[in-house]
Amino acid sequence: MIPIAYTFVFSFNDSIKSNIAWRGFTLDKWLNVCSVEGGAVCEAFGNSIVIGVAATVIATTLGTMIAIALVRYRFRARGAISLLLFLPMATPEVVLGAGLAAQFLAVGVAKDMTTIVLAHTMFCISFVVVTVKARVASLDPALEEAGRDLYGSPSQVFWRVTFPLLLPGIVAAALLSFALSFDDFIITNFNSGSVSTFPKYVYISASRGIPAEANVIASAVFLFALVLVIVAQVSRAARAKRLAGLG
Amino acid sequence: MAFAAFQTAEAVPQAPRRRSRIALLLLLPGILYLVLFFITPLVSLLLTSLQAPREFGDIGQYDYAFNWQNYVAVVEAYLPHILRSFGYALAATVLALLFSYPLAYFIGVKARRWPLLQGLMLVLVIAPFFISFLLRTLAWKQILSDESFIITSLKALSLMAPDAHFTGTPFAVIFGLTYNFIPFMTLPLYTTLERLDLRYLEAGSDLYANPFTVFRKVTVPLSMPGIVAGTLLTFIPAAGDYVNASRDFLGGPDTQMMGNVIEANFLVLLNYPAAAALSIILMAAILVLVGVYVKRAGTEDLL
Amino acid sequence: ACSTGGAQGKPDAAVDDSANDPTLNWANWAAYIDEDDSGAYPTLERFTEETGITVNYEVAVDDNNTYYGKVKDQLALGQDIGADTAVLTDWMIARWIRFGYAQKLDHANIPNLANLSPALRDPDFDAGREYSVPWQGGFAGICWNTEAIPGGIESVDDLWSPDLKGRVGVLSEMRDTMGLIMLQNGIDIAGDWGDDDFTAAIDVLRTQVDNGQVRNIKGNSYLEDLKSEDTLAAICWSGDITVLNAEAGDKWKFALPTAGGTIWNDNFLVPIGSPRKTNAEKLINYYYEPEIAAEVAAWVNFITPVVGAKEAAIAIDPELAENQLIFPNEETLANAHIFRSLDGAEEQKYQAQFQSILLGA
Amino acid sequence: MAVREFAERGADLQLVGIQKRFPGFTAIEELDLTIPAGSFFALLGPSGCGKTTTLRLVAGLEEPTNGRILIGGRDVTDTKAHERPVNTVFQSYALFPHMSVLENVAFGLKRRRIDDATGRAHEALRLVELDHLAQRRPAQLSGGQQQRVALARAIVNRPALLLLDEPLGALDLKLRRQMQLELKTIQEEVGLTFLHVTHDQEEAMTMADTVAVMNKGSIEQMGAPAELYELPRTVFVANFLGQSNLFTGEVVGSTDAAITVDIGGARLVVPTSRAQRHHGQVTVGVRPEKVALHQDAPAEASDRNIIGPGRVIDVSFSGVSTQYIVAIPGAGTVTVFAQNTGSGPVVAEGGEVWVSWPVEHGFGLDDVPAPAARFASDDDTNSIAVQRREALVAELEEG
Amino acid sequence: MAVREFAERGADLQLVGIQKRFPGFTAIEELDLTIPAGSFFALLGPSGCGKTTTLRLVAGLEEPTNGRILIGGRDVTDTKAHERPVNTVFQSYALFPHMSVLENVAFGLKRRRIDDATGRAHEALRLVELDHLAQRRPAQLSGGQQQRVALARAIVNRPALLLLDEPLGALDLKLRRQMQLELKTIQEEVGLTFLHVTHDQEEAMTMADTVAVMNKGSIEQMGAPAELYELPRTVFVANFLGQSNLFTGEVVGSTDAAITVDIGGARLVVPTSRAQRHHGQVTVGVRPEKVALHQDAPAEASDRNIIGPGRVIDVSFSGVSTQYIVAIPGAGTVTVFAQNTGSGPVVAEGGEVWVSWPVEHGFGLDDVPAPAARFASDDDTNSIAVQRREALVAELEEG
Ligand SMILES: Nc1ncnc2c1ncn2[C@@H]1O[C@H](COP(=O)(O)OP(=O)(O)OP(=O)(O)O)[C@@H](O)[C@H]1O
Ligand SMILES: Nc1ncnc2c1ncn2[C@@H]1O[C@H](COP(=O)(O)OP(=O)(O)OP(=O)(O)O)[C@@H](O)[C@H]1O
Ligand SMILES: [Mg+2]
Ligand SMILES: [Mg+2]
Repeated sequence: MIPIAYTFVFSFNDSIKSNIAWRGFTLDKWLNVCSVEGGAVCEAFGNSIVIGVAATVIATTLGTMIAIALVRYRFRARGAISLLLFLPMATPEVVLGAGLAAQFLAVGVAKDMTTIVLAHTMFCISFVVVTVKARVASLDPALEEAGRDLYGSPSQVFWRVTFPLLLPGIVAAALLSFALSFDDFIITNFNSGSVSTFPKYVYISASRGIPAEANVIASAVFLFALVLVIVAQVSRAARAKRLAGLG
Repeated sequence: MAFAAFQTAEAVPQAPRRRSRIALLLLLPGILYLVLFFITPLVSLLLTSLQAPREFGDIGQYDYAFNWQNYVAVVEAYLPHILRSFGYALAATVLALLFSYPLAYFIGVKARRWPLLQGLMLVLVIAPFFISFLLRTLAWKQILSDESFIITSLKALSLMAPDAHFTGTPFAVIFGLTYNFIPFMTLPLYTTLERLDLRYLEAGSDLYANPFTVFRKVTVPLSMPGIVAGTLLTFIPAAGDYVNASRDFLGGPDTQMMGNVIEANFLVLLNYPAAAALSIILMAAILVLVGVYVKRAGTEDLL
Repeated sequence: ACSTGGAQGKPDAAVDDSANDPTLNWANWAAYIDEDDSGAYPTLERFTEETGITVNYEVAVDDNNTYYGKVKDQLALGQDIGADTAVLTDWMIARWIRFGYAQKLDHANIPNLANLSPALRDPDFDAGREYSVPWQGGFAGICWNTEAIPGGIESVDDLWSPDLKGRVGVLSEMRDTMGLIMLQNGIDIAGDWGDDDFTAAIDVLRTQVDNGQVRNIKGNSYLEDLKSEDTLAAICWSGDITVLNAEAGDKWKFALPTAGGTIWNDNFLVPIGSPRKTNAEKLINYYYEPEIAAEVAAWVNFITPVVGAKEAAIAIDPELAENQLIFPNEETLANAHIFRSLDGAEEQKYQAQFQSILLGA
Repeated sequence: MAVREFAERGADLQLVGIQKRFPGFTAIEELDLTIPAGSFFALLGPSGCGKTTTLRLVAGLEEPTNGRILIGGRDVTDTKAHERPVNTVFQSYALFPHMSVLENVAFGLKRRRIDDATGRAHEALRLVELDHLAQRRPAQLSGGQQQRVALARAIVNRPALLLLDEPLGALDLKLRRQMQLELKTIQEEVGLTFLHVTHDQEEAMTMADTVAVMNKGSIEQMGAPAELYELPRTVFVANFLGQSNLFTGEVVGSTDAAITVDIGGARLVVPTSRAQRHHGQVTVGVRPEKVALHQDAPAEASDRNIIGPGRVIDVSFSGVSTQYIVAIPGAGTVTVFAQNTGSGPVVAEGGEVWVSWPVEHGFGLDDVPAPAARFASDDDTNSIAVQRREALVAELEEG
Repeated sequence: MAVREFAERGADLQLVGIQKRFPGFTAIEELDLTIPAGSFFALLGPSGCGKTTTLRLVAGLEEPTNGRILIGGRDVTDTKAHERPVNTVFQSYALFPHMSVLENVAFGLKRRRIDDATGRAHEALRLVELDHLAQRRPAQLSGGQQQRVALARAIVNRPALLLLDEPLGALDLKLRRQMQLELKTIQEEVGLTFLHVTHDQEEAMTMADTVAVMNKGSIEQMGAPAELYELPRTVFVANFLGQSNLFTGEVVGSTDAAITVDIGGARLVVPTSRAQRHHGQVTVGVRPEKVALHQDAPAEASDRNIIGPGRVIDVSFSGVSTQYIVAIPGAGTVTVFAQNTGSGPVVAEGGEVWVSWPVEHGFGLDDVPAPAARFASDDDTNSIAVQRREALVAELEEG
């Protein structure tokens, strides 16, 4: 918690270039986040969001498909596929980053946003599979059968029964993917070419002392997430209470 | 919520099905993707690790060969870093476990009666996820620098030698690793403990076990899946981490880990075969360790 | 595969399309150009006004090696790396030129090149400045916390004094740290020295690191250590200390050691895949106007290579013109030395030795 | 689509030579079965005997390895589940947890694009008296209420054939007995064909018009409940459908009307028409409630079988009746039920008694019982099923 | 440690003025109870009435809000669970899933450092005939086997008091009846005090020496099974412990020996000693098996209550007996059980009949029944508890 508070406090620092010494309180940085260095922070932040969303969408789709297949079907290559899914999680990020970077080179692909998205998708898939798999495993197949029994065609059964029931798992997986992608530095660093992302921006500017604007953005993201989660928790608890009282 | 991701729900028995074309269709895109973007890089990494320097070549120029001596060379040169990586990762994992277990136990078991408190505590645990870990680590560096309030107080209280310092020491690196991976440890622990059936604990005390024995004989074994998941999620990235140990963050010259060595070889020395060989060694070592660990913990079905 | 480095044949330069494309991507280091309070770059804005070329200024270089690591694969393929001009340090420039990663400049487009300081016109890695043009330069020397060390320090050897045990920082830039130590050892780093000379200096550094005299070896972030007082004295770059003093109270002083310091330059070059070479040349030409150069120098506090800038600077701030760290006089310059170019094999060899200290055992 | 129509009344169901093999296990060996339209048919059998499998075959959720399935005369063997005019009330209800009760009930109607799905769903909910909970989620209902929703969800589609897979299995005894009556009432109201699966013999007998007793994948005996109960043909049926006193011995005499069996010296007479086998070693039996206790030796009578004397070794009071267990040397133990028309037991533990029953209530079986263990043996169908499934799961996990 | 010893025989249990409040809910109002050493005592009551809470108080898993608990005369109210000479067979067995059957059974012995824990555990497993499965994990056992392991795990410690919380609840009827006999046999063999909790009245009656009927946190009636059954004192007991025919009316005459109640014109006589109230509006009743059917009006007799004529509206065959429901104008419906000593029902649906029963079998209750709904009402204790919990779970799952 302490570092978070520190980050938060220093987002109000009236610094000039670097942000290592406390020079007084100002709201300027919050009001003019995007102006420093021609908006580099905001651009990096925007890139991070775009990459996070793209990687999340692809990884969640592919991972969910694999998860369903793994739970619902039996096939000989199961063991191999499970291993293939475990490997990226067991591989240190440096290795993933370096390996993939070399691969892009060998194929002659220029590094840009696309390569970052491809890289992020790769390490997110495994996490998605693990998350969604648990949800699929706890889904009673009788529910899908009930759907079929009640005249639902296979696609209707999927979209009206299976998918809504898997949704909490899929959403959790997507959030996890996004968080992983958004905060990834090591793999990004190897595969980004000249594209800037928020962690990269922080790392690069770390050498000069991070501009207060980075703290502003980080704090804002943090506050936003915190408020979101707390609102969700409180309303959930309130609902639980209401229902308990009602019974 | 992100922490829901660590939840594993009670599985319902699934009827074994026939092999199916649908399964293939579902699997194919994802698996192809992984083969393309995970397996092939791995293979070329393997090939790179066997490259030999080009004759009369400039810096960073290598040719394909079967130069397995690369492995011998890097192990000779960097054995201390290899051992240090695993040592630090292990220490961080143990510390994170010691810190997280009581925390997760409190949130998952004790706080069950107060869902609001449980929710808020969970939020605090996952809060660090929302701030870039680079920023958090840098903040620690500032907070624990020699002239910082904490360190000067410690010195004033004679809890630290006057000429001792924190940043740049192994302790600082392990501290950083521990701090950064605590959420990864806490969340899986929380999800198993949250589902821990308290009736087993009651059965334990009914059968004459005192609270400590109940914990040792019942609670711990039953939360094993969480412990295994948490330690893996902590140990693996910690062993490969290079940010905490980096000289620009919490580390110093004698705390460099494998990640730093790989980075230096890859970016500064342009010694790609060495970097690749080290990567392969790191990965193989982790796989072996994880395999042995998971076997011994008896939780192969974790994945 | 991990790159085999430079390709067999050198890549071909991209076709210039500047005439149709009035834009320019400039990759530079952090805090390396004048900036106003609102975060805009005044000199760049004027350049755009004058030429109609929009400049996308990017803080993309955090470190010579890292930047090289990120773009080298594309360079080898002759692709556009997203920068039409990048600012890199001498020795890295040397590598790019050797590998054929830089485009030959058309001096006809840079008439102001005449303002280039004569001392910098003929470096051994780029005779006649065919490929590169200096942007800013600087000294590596020693600096100290004046509150903790009121007496100051004079030489690299003073850093090894027992009083400073555990509170000394050195740079992770090999040429600067090793250069200073070698100078202290009496070596002419610009001249013909060999393995033994280097190894002797390495041994000095190793001893000081091993016995805990040296607290840490860092890149730019050494400033934070100075500020947080983790280190009290260090091997430093000249311009940084001015910035630090401005930010965190006048507490630090920089000096060239008595045995001499190093001087280096960061240079513009045009990467091989850039289709906007002419635009880049216009930019270089613009920054070689003495008035413009003076404006930049006044902000970044590094040494400008532009002759006439000092005179222009007097008009802005007479005090500034007296600052030896920005407008050094002959005497100061005589005490600053350029680290000689290394070939590939040497680079690899010496870096390996240096890195082995950085990585510890 | 054929299923677009509402069934005016139930259709009949025919299973012809059905066989179902799972990898490594044959769940149904060979099954022939005809269920007349509009009837309430119960499939009764122990756990794991193949009841659910049979239902799933009919619903189209599983394909038979061999054989044909006809509903209302139409061959539906190759028809998909969602195209069959059949609905199921699942063993676990399988209510959609993410939909309200109303949405659950309207689901099938909406899939068939039937007008006024919501109106009809409300109507079905009124039938099961749950319309006031239409907006709740299934998780907010008690077990009995969920069961009624599942029923409404199936009935609202007016299927030609309604399959019920132990819909009452999860309820407690009291609620279960109550729901049995409700279900029977509803079936009579809507007139559909019900195929009801259960392992509770009392449930099968009180509810169904026809009961089929299934064992290890095939039907052992089928008929009206009273018929099955009064004249079981095999040891399995005799024991599964209520309790029986069984005696095994040699046939020592036989006339056109009856056979005589020697049981450790005592002679038991069974009408020939009620005996499946007429010579050699046979097992004969009688229901405990048909047996009378005598504290004095009763007079011999040609229309009663009498054995004794024996000793009462256990008396157990269960409210409505008292159960006596009598050990008779040579014949084993005999269980006697006596309704408590008075208060307290007629005979105390340890008393000497004779037992007798009318010849017309005895029956002769087709097979002889296997020796029994003190506890349920570990290879009863139930535990076999559990073990087999778990072995399978373990095996598949490994691979 | 006191618990280090093996109980030679059971100890008695005394609950004195026990009260238990949960936040916002009083589970037990005021409970006094004495269970004699060595007895088999059943606590019978509907779901949610506080049975489990009572057991948990005795086991020390919950602390009473008020009152004292004495085991064998020693006050254990403030003693920790693991220090009480009590063991529990849990409602859900609570077998440790990570230990083998043997380790489960030896767990308690090892905690008390008793010599030869393994040997004794094997012995206990032999007692429940599961020694051959000692190395399996609980998940690899069937429900009945798990139940036996749970029993062995408790019994092996020879506790002074063994608590059983619906140990048979999860078994199917057949296995359940069998296990009841086994449990009873084992209790007799080991001679410990058993406190058995159940909501199955038949189970309570067949197994226990003494039954206490619990309702909404307090004990309504307690006594030997036959005593409770023959002479229930409240509507709740009359209905919960078996079925009853109840009639409510005014007392119109009373003598020392009997009271007379007017039921829609018919006069019912109940012995004074068997009636809880002797004037005003009272409810009197009789058990269905005590009632006789008559197809012709029976002759008046001073020792029989006769009502009729009425019409048979339902005949349902359940094997052992047939249940007739007779609607009698003015008196409501009367249920009659007739044991099937012959074949087929005596009277067909729609027949006109009279019913009668001996005066000595009637009983008069302390309270009057509340009107009933067609389906189980949605607010019985069971469904409330279920709904509350499930609603909560669902809510929490969603987020
Ligand atoms: N998909 C399958 N693969 C292999 N065996 C199966 C499969 N489905 C069912 N079985 C086996 O077929 C047998 C019959 O199963 P079924 O579910 O029909 O029993 P049931 O009579 O419905 O039992 P219960 O009363 O327990 O529901 C069991 O032994 C079961 O283990
Ligand atoms: N921890 C608790 N907090 C609040 N209420 C509780 C708690 N435990 C039990 N109750 C309530 O106390 C009442 C009695 O519960 P108890 O578990 O003793 O019932 P029971 O008779 O064992 O029922 P069942 O037959 O369902 O097991 C129930 O209404 C229950 O909801
Ligand atoms: Mg079934
Ligand atoms: Mg209970």
